Amino acid sequence: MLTLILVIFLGGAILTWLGRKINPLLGDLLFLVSVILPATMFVMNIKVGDTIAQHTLLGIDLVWGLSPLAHLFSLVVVGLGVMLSIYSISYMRGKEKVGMYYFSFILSIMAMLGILVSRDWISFFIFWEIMTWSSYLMVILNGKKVQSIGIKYFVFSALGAYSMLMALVIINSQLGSFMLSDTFNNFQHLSPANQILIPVLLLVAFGVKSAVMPLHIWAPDAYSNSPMGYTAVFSGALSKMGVYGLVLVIISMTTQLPAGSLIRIIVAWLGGFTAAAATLWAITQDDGKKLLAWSSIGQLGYIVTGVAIGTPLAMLAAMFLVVVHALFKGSLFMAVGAIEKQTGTTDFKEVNGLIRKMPVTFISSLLSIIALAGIPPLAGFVSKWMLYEALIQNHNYLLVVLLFFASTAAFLYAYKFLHGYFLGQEEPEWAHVKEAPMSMTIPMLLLALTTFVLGTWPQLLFNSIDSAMQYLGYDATNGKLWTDSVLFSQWGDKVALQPVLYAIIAVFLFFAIFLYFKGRKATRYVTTKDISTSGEIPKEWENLTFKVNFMQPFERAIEPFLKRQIEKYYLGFGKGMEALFDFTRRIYTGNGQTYAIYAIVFLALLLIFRVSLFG
Amino acid sequence: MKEIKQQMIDRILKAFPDAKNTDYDGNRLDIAIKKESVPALLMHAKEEMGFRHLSHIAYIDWIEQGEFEIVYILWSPSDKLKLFIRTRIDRENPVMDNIDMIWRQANTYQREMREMLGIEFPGMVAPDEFILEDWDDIPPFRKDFNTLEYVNRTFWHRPGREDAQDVRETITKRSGEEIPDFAKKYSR
Amino acid sequence: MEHILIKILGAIATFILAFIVGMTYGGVVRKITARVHNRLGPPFYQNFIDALKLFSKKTAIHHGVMHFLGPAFLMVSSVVSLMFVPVLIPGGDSWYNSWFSNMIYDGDLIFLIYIMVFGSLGMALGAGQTGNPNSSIGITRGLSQMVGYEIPWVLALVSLMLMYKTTSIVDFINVQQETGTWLMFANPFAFIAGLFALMGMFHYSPFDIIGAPAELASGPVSENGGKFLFTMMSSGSVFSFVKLTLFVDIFMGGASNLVVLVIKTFTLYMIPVLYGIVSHRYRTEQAVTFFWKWPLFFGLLAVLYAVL
Amino acid sequence: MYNDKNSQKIVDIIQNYARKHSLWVLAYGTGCGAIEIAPTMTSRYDAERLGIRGAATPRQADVLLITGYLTVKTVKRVVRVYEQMQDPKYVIGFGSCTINGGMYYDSYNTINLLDRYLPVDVYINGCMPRPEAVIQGFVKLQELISQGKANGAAKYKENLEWYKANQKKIAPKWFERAPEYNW
Repeated sequence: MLTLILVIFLGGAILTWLGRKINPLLGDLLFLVSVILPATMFVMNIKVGDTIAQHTLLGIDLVWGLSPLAHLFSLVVVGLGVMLSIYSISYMRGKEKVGMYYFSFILSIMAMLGILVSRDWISFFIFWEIMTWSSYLMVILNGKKVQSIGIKYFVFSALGAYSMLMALVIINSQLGSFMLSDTFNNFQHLSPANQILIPVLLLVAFGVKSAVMPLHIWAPDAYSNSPMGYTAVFSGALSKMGVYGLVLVIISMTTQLPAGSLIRIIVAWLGGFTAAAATLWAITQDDGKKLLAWSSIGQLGYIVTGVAIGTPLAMLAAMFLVVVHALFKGSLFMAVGAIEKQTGTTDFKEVNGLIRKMPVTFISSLLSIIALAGIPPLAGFVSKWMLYEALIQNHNYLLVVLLFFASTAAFLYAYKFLHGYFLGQEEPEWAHVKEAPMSMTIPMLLLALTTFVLGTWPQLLFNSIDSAMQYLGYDATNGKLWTDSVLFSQWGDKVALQPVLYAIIAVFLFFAIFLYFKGRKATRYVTTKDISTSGEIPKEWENLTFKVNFMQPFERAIEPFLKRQIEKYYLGFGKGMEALFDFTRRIYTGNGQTYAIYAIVFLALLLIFRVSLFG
Repeated sequence: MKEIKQQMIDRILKAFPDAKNTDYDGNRLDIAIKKESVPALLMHAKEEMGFRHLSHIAYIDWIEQGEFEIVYILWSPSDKLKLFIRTRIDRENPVMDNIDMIWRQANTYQREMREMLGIEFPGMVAPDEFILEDWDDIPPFRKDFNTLEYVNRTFWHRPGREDAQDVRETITKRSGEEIPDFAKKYSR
Repeated sequence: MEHILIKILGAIATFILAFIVGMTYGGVVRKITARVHNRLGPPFYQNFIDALKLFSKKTAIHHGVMHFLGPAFLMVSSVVSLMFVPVLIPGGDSWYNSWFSNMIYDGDLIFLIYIMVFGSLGMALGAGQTGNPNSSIGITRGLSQMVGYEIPWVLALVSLMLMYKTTSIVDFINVQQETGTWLMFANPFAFIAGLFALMGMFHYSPFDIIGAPAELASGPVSENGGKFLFTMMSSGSVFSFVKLTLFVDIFMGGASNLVVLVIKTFTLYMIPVLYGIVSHRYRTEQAVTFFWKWPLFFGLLAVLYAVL
Repeated sequence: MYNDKNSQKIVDIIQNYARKHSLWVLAYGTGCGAIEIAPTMTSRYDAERLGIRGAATPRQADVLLITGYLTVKTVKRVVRVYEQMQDPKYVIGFGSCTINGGMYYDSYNTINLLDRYLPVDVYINGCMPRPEAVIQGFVKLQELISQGKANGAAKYKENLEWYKANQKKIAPKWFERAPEYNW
C-alpha cells in the first residue's frame, strides 16, 4: 500500500507535468488528484507499525514503516501538502513554468513522506536527495539570481548530503547494517571516536535543513526566492525534516553518550542564538518574504533548542511548535502569496492599507501573527510557555533570557508585517485590489483557525505527540504535564487555558460592544486621508504612511550585533579558499623547466631529510 | 578693504564694460547692469570672484518709470564683501532669466517674485503656488494694486462704536487728567 | 452556576477597585508634579473629570474595524492580567478577601508577561489603521523600548524563579509569608533590575519618547478622542494598578488588606514618578541601550546571586 | 441643542460640570500671541488648576485657542482643525487681530473678522492680552458652558452654508477639496 502511494505520487508528478503541456486545466486537475488522492490514502490506510513494505534494491534491503514520531511529522506534511495544493492552483494561475512547479511540488511531498517512512538509511538518503533536488528546482524556478541563491542552497545541501553520506559509510562499515533501529540499538558498540563523529556529521546534515545558526546562510534567500505556494511547504514541512533527523540523532544517539549532554547544550545554545539573531535580522527586512524567511529560521531555533534540551516538557514544547509553526507560518506565507498575487509586489514600502481590501487575508494573518508572537490564547503560547518552563527547570536560565529576548523582539517584526501590508493609509494606487479567490483564502484561514483551536484545546495534538514521545522512550506525559487543556510544569505551576480563553473573549466582547454602541449613530467612517496632520488635507497622491526606516531606532540600538554577519565569514573563507586554489594553480605553470625544478627540489629535500624520514 | 573693493570693481568693469558702479561705504559693492548680462555676471561673481553665497533677491516696483528692479545680493565669505547686482526689466512684459541652476535657493525667491510681482521665469520648475493660494487678482506687490479696496471687497470690517468716542478722552475724564500734547494729534 | 456568578461579581469589583485606584493615582501624580513645579495643580480627582468629559464627548469618526478593536484589545490585556494578579494575599483574613481571588490559580508569571504585551499589539494595530504617521512612529518607539526593558525584567523574574523553584505569583507571596522576608531584601539585585524595568513600563521620563506631545502629537493616541481615548485612559489606569500590584506581590510581600495595598503601591509608584519629574528624555535607541547596560548588569548579578 | 441652566436635565448638569472643569486646549499659535500661552500654562499662572491643559491633536481637544492674526493661508488650516475636533467644542479668539484685524486691518492677506469663518465663543481683547486676561477668558467660557450657552458648534452646524460661503470666498479651491463636514 505504501509503495502504491509513493508510486502514485511519482506517476502523478510526471502525468501532471505532461498534462500541463496538453491543457492547463487538465494539469490543474491532475495536480489536485495526484496530491489529494495519495494523501488521503496515506491518512486512511497507513497505520503506525514497524514494517509496512520491504523491497530489495541491488542486494540492499529497503524497509519502510511508520513510527509514531514519523506519524506526527507526516500529519504536518500531508496537511500542509493538501492545503497548499489547493492554494497553488490559484496562486500559479497565469504564471510561467507551472508544470515544473507542480512536478517539483508533488515530488517533494513524496520525498518527505518517503523520508518519514524510511526505516533504513539508504532509502532515507535517497528520499533526502529527491527532496533536496525538488526543492532546488523550486528555488531556481523563477530564474532570478540563480547564480547567488541557487549556488548557496546547492553548496549547503551538498555539504549536508556529504556529511550524511560519510556518516552512513561509517555506520555501515562499523555495524554492517543500514537499518535505523540497528544503528540506534548498537550505538554502544561503536568506537568512542565514531560515537562522537557520527552524531556530529548527522547533526551537520540535519542542521543544514533546519537552518541552525552557522548553516542557515542559504535559507533566507531560498525561502524568499521560491514561489510562495511552495515556501509554505519549504518552511513549514521541509525544514521539519531536519528537525525530525535532529530528534532521531539527539534522542536516540546522544543520550547514550557520556559527552552527549555537552553536544546537546551546544546545539541548544546554537538554537538560541539562531532564534535571537534571526529575529534581529527579520526586524531589518523590508520585504515580507524575507521577513518571514528569517522569522522561520528563528522559530526553528526555538524548536532546535527544545529538542536539544530534551526534557519531557521541552520535547513536548518542541513537537507542539513543529506542528503549530507549520500552521501559522504556512498561513502567513499564503497571505504573502495572496498579496503578491493581487498587488504584484511584496515590498512593505510599496503596498499598504490593504485591510479593507483583503479582510480575510488580514484576519488569518492577524491570528497567525498572534500565534507567532506567542500571545495567549493562540497556540504559539502553549509551546512558548512549555519551552520556558522547561528551560528554567533545567537551569538554562541565560538561555531562557535569550529566547525571551527573541520572542519579545519578534513583536517588532510581527507588527512590521501587519503594518506594512494591511495598515497605514489606503492608496488610490491599490484601490482596484480585491480579496484573493476562495481557494487561496480558505486554506490560510483554516490553518489560522486551527492555531486558534489548538491554543485552547492542545490535547487534540498532545495525544499524538505523547505516543511519539513514548516511542522515543519518554514516560507518558498525559496527566503529568497536561490534562484536558491545562498545562503543568514539573514544579507544579499551571496554566488553565480554557478559563483564559473565556475571560479574554468575555472582556473583549464587552468592550468591543461598548465601543461599537456608544454613540454609534454619530460615528461614521472616514478615509485614512482624513487625519489630523497639522490641519493639512493630504492630496490623493500623497502617501503619509510611515514606511521607510520603520524600525530605525531599534536598528540603531542593535547596530553592533548587525555588523557581525556570518555570511561575511563564509565569504572570507571562500575568498581564502580561492586564493589557495589560485596558489595551487600557479604551481602548475605548464612549463617543463619549472616541473623539472620541482622534481630536483623534491629530490634534494628527500636527500636532506632521508635520515629523518627513512631512518 | 578699499583696495580689494576697488580691485573687484575693476575686474567686473573689465569683464562687463556696460556695467555701472555706484560707490558705497563699508563692504558694499553696487553694480547696475543690463538684464541680458545678469546670469553671466552672477556666474562670473560666483566662480571667479568668490561671491559664493546668494543672500537674497530683492525687487522694487518703479511704477513711474514702468520698470521692475531686481537686486541680487551676493556675499563673499572669503573677502567679507557684499555685492549688489541691480537690473531693470520692463513692467509691461516682465520676463527675467531663471538662475536657479546657479544657486538652488534662488528658486524660492523667484517663486515669490512670480507671485508677488508677476515676473515670469521661463524654465523654472516650481509646480504649485507658493504663498498666495487661490489668488485671482493682480499680483499684490505691484504698486497699482489697491490693498484697501481689495480688503474691503474680500474681507469685512467690524464697525466701530456708535459714538465714535476716543477711549483716551474717556480715560482722562475719569481720572481727571489732561491729554498730553503729543497724544492730542491722534485724538479724533 | 452560582460559583461562576460570584466570580464574575468579584471580577467586576476588582475592576472597579483597579479603576478607582489607578485614576486617583494618576490625579495625585499630576498634583505632585505640579507641586514640584511650584504650581497649585489640578485637584486629585481631575482624572475622573477628564474621563467623564471624554465619555460624554461625541466620537464623530472612526477609521475602520481595527480602530474600534485596538482599544478593546488594550482593555483585554489590562483586565485579563488584572484577573491573574493577586490583589490581596490569598487566604487572608479580611472580610472582602475572597472578592479579589479571581483567577490567580489559573496562570503564572510567564503567562502574565505574555498577556501583558497583548495590549501593546492591539493598540499598535488600532493606531496603525488610523493611517496617521505619528501613531506608527510612536508605536515603533514603544515596541522597541519594550524589547529594551523586557530583558532586565525577565532576568529579575528568572532569578527569583530559580531561588524558590516556582513560577506562580501566589507561591511567591506564600514564600514571603513563610520566611517573613520580602524578596526585595532576599534578592536585592533582582529588585533593582525589576525597578528599572518598571520605570520603563510606566513611560514616565526619561522613557517617555513614545507619546512625546511636542513632536509626535501624543503618538499612538493621536487619532483617538472621545470614547476611544476614554477606553484607553481607563485601560491605562487599570494597567498601572496591575503593574504596581504585581510588583508589590513579588517583591514587597503582597498586601493583607486594602490599606496596606494602597500604601505599598503608592510608595512604589512614587519612585518612577519622582524620578520622571526631574529627568530629561531619552531617545529610543538611548533608552534601549540604557536598559542593556546597568539594568542588564543587575539582572545578571541577580541570577548569579540566585545560583550561588 | 443646549439649554439654559433652568431647563437642564441632571445629565446635562453633570456633563457640563465635567466639560467645564476639563478643557483641553489646542493652541493654534499663529502670530505673536503664542508667547502668552507659555506663562499661562506654566508655574506663574498655572492654568492646570482650572483643569485646562494642552491637547496635542484636534481629536482630543475641546477648545481651539487662536492666538493672533490669521492669514488666508492659515485660516484654511484653522477651519480644517476646527472641523476635525469632536463635539462639544469651543473657540476662543485671542487678541485684537481675531476681533477686527488689529494692526493688519488693511492687509491683502490677513482676515479681519474671525467670526465670519468660525463660531467664536469668547473673545479675549488686547494686543497682547496678558495671561490674567487669558485666564479670565477661560473662566468666562466655563461660565458659558455651565449655563449651557457655549453653543458655537451648534451655531456652526446650523449656519454651515453661510460659513462655508465665507470660507470659499477667500480660498475656493482648497475648500472644494476639503472633506465634507457633516457631523
